[in-house]
Amino acid sequence: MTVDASRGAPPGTLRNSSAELVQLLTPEGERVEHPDYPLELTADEIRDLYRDLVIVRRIDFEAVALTRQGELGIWASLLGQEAAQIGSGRALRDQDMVFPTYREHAVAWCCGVEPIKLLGLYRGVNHAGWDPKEHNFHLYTIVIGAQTLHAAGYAMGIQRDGAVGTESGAATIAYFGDGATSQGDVNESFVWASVFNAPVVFFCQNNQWAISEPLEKQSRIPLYRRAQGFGFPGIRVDGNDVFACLAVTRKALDSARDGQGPTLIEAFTYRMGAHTTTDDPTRYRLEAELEAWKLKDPIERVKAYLVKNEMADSAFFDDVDAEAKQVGMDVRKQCLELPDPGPMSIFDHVYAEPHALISEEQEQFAAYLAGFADAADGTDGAGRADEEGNAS
Amino acid sequence: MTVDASRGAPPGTLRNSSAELVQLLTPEGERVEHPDYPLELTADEIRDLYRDLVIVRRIDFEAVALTRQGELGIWASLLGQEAAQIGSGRALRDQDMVFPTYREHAVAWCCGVEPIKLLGLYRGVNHAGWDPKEHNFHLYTIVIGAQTLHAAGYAMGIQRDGAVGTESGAATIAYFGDGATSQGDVNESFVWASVFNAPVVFFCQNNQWAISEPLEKQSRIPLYRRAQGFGFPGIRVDGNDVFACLAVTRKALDSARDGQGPTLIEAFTYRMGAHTTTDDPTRYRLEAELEAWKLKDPIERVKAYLVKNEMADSAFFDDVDAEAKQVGMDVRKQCLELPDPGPMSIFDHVYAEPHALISEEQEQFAAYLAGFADAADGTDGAGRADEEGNAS
Amino acid sequence: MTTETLTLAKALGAGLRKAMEDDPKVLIMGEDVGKLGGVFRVTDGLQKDFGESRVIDTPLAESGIVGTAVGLALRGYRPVCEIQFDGFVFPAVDQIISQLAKMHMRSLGAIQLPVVVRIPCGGGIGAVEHHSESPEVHFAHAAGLRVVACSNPADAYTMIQQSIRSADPVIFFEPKRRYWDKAPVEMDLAAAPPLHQAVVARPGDDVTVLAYGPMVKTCLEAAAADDERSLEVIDLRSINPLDIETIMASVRKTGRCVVAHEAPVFGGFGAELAARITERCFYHLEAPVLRVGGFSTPYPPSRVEEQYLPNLDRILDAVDRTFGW
Amino acid sequence: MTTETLTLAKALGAGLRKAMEDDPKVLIMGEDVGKLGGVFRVTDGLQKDFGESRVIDTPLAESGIVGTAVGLALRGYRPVCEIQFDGFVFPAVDQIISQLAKMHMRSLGAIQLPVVVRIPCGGGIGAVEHHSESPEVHFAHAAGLRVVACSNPADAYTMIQQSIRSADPVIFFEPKRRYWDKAPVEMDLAAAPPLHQAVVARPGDDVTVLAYGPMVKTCLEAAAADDERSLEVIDLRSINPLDIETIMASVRKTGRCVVAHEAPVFGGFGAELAARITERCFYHLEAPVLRVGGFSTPYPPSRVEEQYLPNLDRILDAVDRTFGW
Ligand SMILES: Cc1ncc(C[n+]2csc(CCOP(=O)(O)OP(=O)(O)O)c2C)c(N)n1
Ligand SMILES: Cc1ncc(C[n+]2csc(CCOP(=O)(O)OP(=O)(O)O)c2C)c(N)n1
Ligand SMILES: [Mg+2]
Ligand SMILES: [Mg+2]
Repeated sequence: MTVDASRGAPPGTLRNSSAELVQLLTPEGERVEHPDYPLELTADEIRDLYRDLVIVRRIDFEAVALTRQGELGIWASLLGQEAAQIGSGRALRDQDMVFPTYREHAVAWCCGVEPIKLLGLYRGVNHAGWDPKEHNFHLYTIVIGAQTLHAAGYAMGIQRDGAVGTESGAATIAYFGDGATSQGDVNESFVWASVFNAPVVFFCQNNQWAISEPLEKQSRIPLYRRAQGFGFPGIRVDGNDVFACLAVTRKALDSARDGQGPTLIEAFTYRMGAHTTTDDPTRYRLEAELEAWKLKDPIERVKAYLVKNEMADSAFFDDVDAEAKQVGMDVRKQCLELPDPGPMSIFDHVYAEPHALISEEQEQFAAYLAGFADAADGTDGAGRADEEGNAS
Repeated sequence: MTVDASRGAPPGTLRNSSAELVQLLTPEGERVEHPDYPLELTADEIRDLYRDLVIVRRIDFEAVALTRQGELGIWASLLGQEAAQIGSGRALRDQDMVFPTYREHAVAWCCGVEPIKLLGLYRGVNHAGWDPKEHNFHLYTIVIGAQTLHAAGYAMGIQRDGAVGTESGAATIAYFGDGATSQGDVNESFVWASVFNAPVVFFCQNNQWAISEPLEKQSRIPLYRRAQGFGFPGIRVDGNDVFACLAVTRKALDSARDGQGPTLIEAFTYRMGAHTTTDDPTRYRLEAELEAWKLKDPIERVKAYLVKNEMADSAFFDDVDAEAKQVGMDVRKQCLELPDPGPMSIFDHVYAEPHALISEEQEQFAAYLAGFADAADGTDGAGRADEEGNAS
Repeated sequence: MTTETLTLAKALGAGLRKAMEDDPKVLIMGEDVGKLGGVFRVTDGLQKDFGESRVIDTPLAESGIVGTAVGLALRGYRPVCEIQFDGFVFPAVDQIISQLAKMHMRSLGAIQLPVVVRIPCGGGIGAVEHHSESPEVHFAHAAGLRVVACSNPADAYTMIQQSIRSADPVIFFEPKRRYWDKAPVEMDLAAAPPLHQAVVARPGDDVTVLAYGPMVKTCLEAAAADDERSLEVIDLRSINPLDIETIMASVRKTGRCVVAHEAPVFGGFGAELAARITERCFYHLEAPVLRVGGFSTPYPPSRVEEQYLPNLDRILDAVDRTFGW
Repeated sequence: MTTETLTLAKALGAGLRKAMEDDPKVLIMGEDVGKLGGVFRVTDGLQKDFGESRVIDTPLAESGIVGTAVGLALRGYRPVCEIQFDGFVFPAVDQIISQLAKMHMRSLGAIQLPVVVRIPCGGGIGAVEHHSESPEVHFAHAAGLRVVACSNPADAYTMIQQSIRSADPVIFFEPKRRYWDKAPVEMDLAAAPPLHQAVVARPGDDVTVLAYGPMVKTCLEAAAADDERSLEVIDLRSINPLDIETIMASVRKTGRCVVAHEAPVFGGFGAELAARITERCFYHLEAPVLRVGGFSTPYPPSRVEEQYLPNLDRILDAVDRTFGW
């Protein structure tokens, strides 16, 4: 990876610099070698990756459908980014800690977070449905970039625990998008990680868009080069190539765990869907772009590879599809069963220790709601008060 | 300027990479040529630079003395950074706009801000004593890094005025320190300037310290390389070399005015004094470092050059010293004469247009003070109320 | 006098368009304000008509948006910044409170910063976290800012234009759940009340109800629903400066006062209203000023937000309580 | 029971040292907290004794300081962040209000963030701009935070330790102009009142005076100076949660109340106190709760700060006015 002192690429070239990309599997399903990223995968492992890709796409599909049907308030689809997420997610070890945005559903899958737990936030029944410690998968972070500092701090904690440079060394991985690279917090996290040589992998999914804004609004050079400015390595990988994402992330994580400090990975990919289900991309981007990216689909190329190399037959593909369908149906069912929070749940967990003001408001509100229950007069407020049974 | 992909310099080397430095005048006063930075200066011009350097050092010296004597509350000395500031300041054209920190006294001098005006903030009689528009020299900014965004925005205004790429093209220059490079705002300003190709020169005086923190706490590679990560040129210049600072800044400003976008200049220099007059650097840095830097004094080398090249005789040096002394004495005198603000001045200029709350509090306070005046009972509060005469 | 029936969002767009036509120095900047027209489509069509140099899609960083707007204002422009959602204004707080608010005073009046920061605010649209905040008190407390909140299409149209004309920085709150409410809008600015004047949205005799932004409509509904008492609803419109005269006149008449806002009650703007009214109307008050607001908790998940947000019942409950004192 | 006479700054240092000795997970982080010991020398000697991995000189960025502290807390540490001066907390407001404050609730209780953010606050030391702010209400209004302010060396010593032990994030205000005040400090924590309890700093009968942080001393001086009336001075110590019981007991006894703080009155924490007290003590009040505070202006240049800051005279003037109602 060499970096010239150029004044930045002219518009357009930013989206097109395949020359700089680490790729191990072409869109046509051809395996290519890269001297820095040797990767040995068994047929089983490749089939597992394929399975992952298909299932997470199905979960995502189901969630989009649930949103259309009014069962979720909104959904941030990962369509097109499956390889970036599965590749990096499968590079993780149990001891590593993940700091996601709001779109890392496939990474959650790799960490063993049950898909239904991701839906709570989008259905509006909670702000996060899982225990980050249980899965080493932090809460989704919506405020763009904030989690990158958490990742850097957590990594400093790993250092302080002496858990770097040992066999069981740990690292953190911070996910963020192309738009996020403009935020102060993200750049501050680069400063921290580099100055403290902290075990963080910064995994930027450059899906070319920040809602309606194309990459050119955030940078005039490829994003992976940002790391250069902070003195740590940056690397661009084909984000639609699950092999390359796996290999590159594995190496970066190993290097972090080994005490070599941070790496920035730019996974060059594409947001195939809308920003979220409330977005309308036809207002700002051309259909042709989407068509071009369809040819680079992250799943198709693995399928092609498996077929070409006779690692899978149609029974396998049918099985995976069936399993994916089942997972999707389960998610749907569980979603519809998600209990609504009761009104009194508003006061839960605001503080870890007793807090006079919370207790007071809680009591007042309970009394207020009880007033309706007593009166049972069927007004709007009283109707809702019935839900209180669900309060935790 | 080439940049390697190294993982950052080991501690110590950061402070020592003279190889990467643009230098046109050695500490011994020898002129050296640099292919990218030809510089022709007449004897007059060089003498003027010398004069500037000596005078601003004297003003600074006087301000430190005034602080010791309790006449200023605090002072941020520029000692050691004269060449960085005079060199860059003399590269400015009238139409350029300066965004300083709190230490750019010599740049203010270049912009024609009367020295006394700088003292108001430090004496506590105002927050800024000059009209930025009059001198194209913005208010001092104390919140680290905030002004860099103002500079980027102002530069976007220059673009919108069509005042780029023309004969009378304008640019902005944003000053900040090594510590400031860690702030989100500064990095965001790099994003803005590069994305909009705005006419900004980022002038970082790397004086090696952010109060007690050495450069290693902010970066593990030389700071000028930060620009690489954002896709615009970064260059390191000998900050104690007024010729080099002039040439490098001139080129960067020309390039900005010409529509070539931003440049980051790292002026490698040293804070010879304390951070401010309230600081005690003996707690955190070694005397030896200071001694080493004394040999690189920005003024001595110009003097040596003038003498060697017979461009100045002792009468000239005596004259400059006398002039500097006079300026210092004038500043001192003017400082002692600075009127204290009256209590009612608190309400001045909070808003540009009438504001009910301000008017109300103003009236109430005037009545309150008048009560003391009526009573004339000599208490503490009443004593202060007498100052009201000074209210503007 | 021409009148058009517009949604609040469209009225804002029309106001912005008018301001841009009137003054070439007016700029729009923010995330997705260009082709997309903002996530609420408030700036829809403006980039197409005024070009990319006046309607600027910025990098994704709120401190950068406000900080560069300060710079543009220093160069003589009048930037109107959009913060995409209330919860994302916090990264810009330093630029707003320490820079934007103070610069006129710090420069002894030499610098004016006519910057408007538009913030869609409040809950009630079923959004995920950080999309339903009511951060107004942070700005009301920061001297040097003017802080206003529109509640209906007609005000949206005029107040945004008045804010852009203001020589001082204005924080402009837009009640996002009212964006789609329609009403007739008088297109002649001259007929509008001054920016910082409160208006009696519904006259009444028994109790004064104070609100701004999204809560005005809720309070009006409460007033309409109360058959027993006559509620006087005042739309503050401006929270800094506050039109205390209009408020006092009402409270002195009614002797009772309820304040409603979506932000948590504790330390919220209702506290200032209650404290100030009590100082001015002490002997007129039959009961303490009561506050109805969000609970002192983070904004809850959307499936329970209707319980969190003050509604008609809770407002009338407070009204009742002022009579029970 | 051992007692030592310490300045407030030294008492904080002693408290930090004790907390670090008691729990190896306690870390100190901030700008210049290491060799320099902080610009006020509060952390003097700690890096020497506990090493660079527990006393961390950070890069110069406040959002980074708080954001990485959140990460360290997620890993099981108890970071104590120092913000160098009040005016520099604003770049960290997003990390504090949107992240630190909410994470326990967002995670349904799975995550605790025992982070302390120390903020030297207030004016009166002749500093330049941004070095004399009183931003407490911003944090008091942000649910999920605990907000306290010490006023004297003994409290400084105990309250910092209690804050570090808190399972919830604590914003810890230190009255910088009192750093050099000396007083005996009881070194046994067990004797201390709970963190969130207000204390009657000086009993009295005629009027209740409420203060916290730097204003406590000023109010005590005012009480001592008033020969005619007996002022009961309450040191709130905690502003969120508020010990409303102690306050109510006093106001119901005296029937009059004056609140003093340095922050601007408009939208300041005094508003919450006045509003809440009036709700609870309506029939006991002989006069409205009066607020004495900074003016609704940016903090002025230091040569006029004594006029801006509430002083003995202005407090007694307000006391007088409560008797004139
Ligand atoms: C601080 C902040 N500002 C604005 C937003 C609104 N917003 C949500 S997603 C988004 C675009 C993010 O783009 P990118 O970082 O590329 O991630 P992507 O959504 O493409 O995965 C914006 C502006 C936000 N969530 N947080
Ligand atoms: C946002 C902010 N945080 C902290 C400070 C306190 N502070 C004042 S100067 C300074 C160090 C600045 O170092 P550097 O940027 O290298 O500039 P120098 O003072 O060396 O010129 C610090 C931490 C501040 N002024 N603003
Ligand atoms: Mg993106
Ligand atoms: Mg420095």
